[in-house]
Amino acid sequence: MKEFFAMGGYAFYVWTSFGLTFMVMAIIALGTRLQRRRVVAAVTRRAQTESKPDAREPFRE
Amino acid sequence: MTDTLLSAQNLAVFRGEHCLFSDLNFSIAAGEVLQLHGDNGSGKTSLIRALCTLLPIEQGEISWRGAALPAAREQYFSEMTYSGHSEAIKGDLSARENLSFTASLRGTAEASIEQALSRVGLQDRADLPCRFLSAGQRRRVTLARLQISVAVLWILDEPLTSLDVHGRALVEQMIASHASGGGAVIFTTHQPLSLDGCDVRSLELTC
Amino acid sequence: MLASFIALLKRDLTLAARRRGDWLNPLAFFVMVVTLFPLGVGPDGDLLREIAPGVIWVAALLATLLALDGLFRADYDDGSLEQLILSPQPWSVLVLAKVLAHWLITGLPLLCLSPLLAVVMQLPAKALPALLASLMLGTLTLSLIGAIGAALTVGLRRGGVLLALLVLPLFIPVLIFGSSSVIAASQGFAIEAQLSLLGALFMFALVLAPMAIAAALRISSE
Amino acid sequence: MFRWFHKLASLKNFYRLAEILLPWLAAICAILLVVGLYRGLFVAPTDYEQGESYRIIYVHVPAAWMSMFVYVVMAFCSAIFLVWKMKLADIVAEVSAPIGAAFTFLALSTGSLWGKPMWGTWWEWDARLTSELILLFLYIGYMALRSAFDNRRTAAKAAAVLALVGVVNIPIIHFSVEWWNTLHQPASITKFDKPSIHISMLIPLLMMAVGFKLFYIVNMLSRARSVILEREANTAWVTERVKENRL
Repeated sequence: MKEFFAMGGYAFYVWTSFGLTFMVMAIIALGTRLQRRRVVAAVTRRAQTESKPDAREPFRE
Repeated sequence: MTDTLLSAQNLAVFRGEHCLFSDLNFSIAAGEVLQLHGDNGSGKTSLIRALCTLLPIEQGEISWRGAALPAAREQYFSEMTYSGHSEAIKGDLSARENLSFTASLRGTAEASIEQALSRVGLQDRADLPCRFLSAGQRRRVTLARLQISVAVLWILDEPLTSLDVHGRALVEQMIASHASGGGAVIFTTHQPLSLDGCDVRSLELTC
Repeated sequence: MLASFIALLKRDLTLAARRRGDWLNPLAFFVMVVTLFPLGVGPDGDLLREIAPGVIWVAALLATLLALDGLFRADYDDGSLEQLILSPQPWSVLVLAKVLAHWLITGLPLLCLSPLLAVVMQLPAKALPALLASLMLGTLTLSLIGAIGAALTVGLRRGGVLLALLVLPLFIPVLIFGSSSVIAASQGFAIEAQLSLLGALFMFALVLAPMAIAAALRISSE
Repeated sequence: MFRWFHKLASLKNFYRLAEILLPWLAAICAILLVVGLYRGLFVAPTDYEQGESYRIIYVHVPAAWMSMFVYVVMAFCSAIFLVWKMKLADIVAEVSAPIGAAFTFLALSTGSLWGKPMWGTWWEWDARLTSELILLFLYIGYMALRSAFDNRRTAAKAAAVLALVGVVNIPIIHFSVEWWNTLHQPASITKFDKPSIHISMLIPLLMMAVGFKLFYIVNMLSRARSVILEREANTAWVTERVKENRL
């Protein structure tokens, strides 16, 4: 098993490449999820204040 | 009935997400003058720029002599002239050079430049670079430009800005003579304008 | 149509004649940038001769970029851009007049100055015709492509750096063929290939760029 | 067919359609990536010439393909947006740009990581890597232009024009860089050609490529839905969905 990880001496290059790739893809996926959570929260908050006209908080563009 | 020149059907224009006005219908025929009313921020300038196809419209349609814009743009531009807030005058060029440039661009008679300059009272400052002229005098250069234009439709945005009493009288007289000569004028202004002798329709802008 | 083309061209040239700074600054910049290299790299002739084509070409490219920012900005600020858009003549023809005026003001003087800089950079004399020919075609193409960036960023207050960011990648093919033609000439090889490719790029830009510039200006003046 | 094209364009329909598709696409994408990775790392034989380091192609090549694919998608959407004023096309282009830029960055970094053992330097002015670098500049230019305008509508149109100008220039840039590379580099072994692909090496590569495409589509659709929600916040169908809280 050990020599598998050695990757024939190129361990550093192979694993850094794969690691970097999946790290960047994780960052993209995380960004997508955070954006969705932020927008859903903003829209629901806005809808609630919509129903109570006096406490209407201006919708930030 | 005289042929309608410019007509707009259920026009709506937005500034960003904010609706300025919607379902606006009007048309203007030869010999008519249309004054746009509305307080600041009511979208008068946006409507003017939309009529010149400079601003995209959300809904509705504008047509020139029945042909929809912006397709019939070429024909429309050759028969209209627009004078906006910024005077579109080159500071380094003299009044005469500015006018002769507009004349060659819009194909108007060169000879009438001298008359136009004297009519607006700039004949003795015609060769001074415009950056040395006062705001009122620069506004008079735009009025001279209107004089030499062959356009049927004048679209003026606040034509009275920075003009003195004589200037205001000159504008009133120019609009009246243009309308009676078979032209049409759309303009916005805050100060009241006494236009005797021609029917002035006014249009209130609300969203 | 031709009358208004010439009228606009004449107007821009008279304006440039009255406002020296607009076209002298890029020229001074061009000369200064080239003279920096011997100071930075050392006066050794062989090395300078080696890098001369690249240095002159990059400096010409940067000087054109510097001059592009003001191409439409003056007309945009004083409102005459709108009047030009509202003229009955086809708008992309007038845009071509503006770009040609810009080239006559900045591109041509660059061309005339480049032999002087070729001497400063010890470029062999036999490479001079190639330098002039490639700069001629090259600066025309650079003005056309750069005008697209200038039109896109004319409405922005600090559009200068963004303009560079937008158009520099598009300048790369012109730079590659231009400087390699001068390198080939200085080594005595034939340069027909590079010059014909530069010519093709110019034709390509001449046909497509005005449409993009016209659309971009209409968008920016909304 | 055209009616379908406009029906899809309505943001409400797109929102619902994406909502249905997303879970399936995400599942398939995950499976493909895992299986592709497994086969690429464990099953595929060692390459006689480059040894184990060739396995980096399983991330480098799909990323390079994606960087090009996403820009073409952006240019296509920009054309549709400019011609038919379809808001959806602009939203797709807007959300695709960061993902495309990320893939280009990945292609560059994995490319230089792959090149290091072969050439001994982190950066080699190889034609493909140089084109990727320039493509990254095009992405950065697109995103910078889009964020430079305060009026979102002008920003969308200006960015669309830039995307079209960019996509027309990509082949020219690639040709000139290729030409420049062969001119200055003596024709040594073409550094970047994939090793002669044996079938068992090819399958994982195709799996990873499709996996990357699905990854892009899933993230693009999800981000597009968020942007639609944000922009259509005060429309009837959004407030109705909020009440039933099935956003």
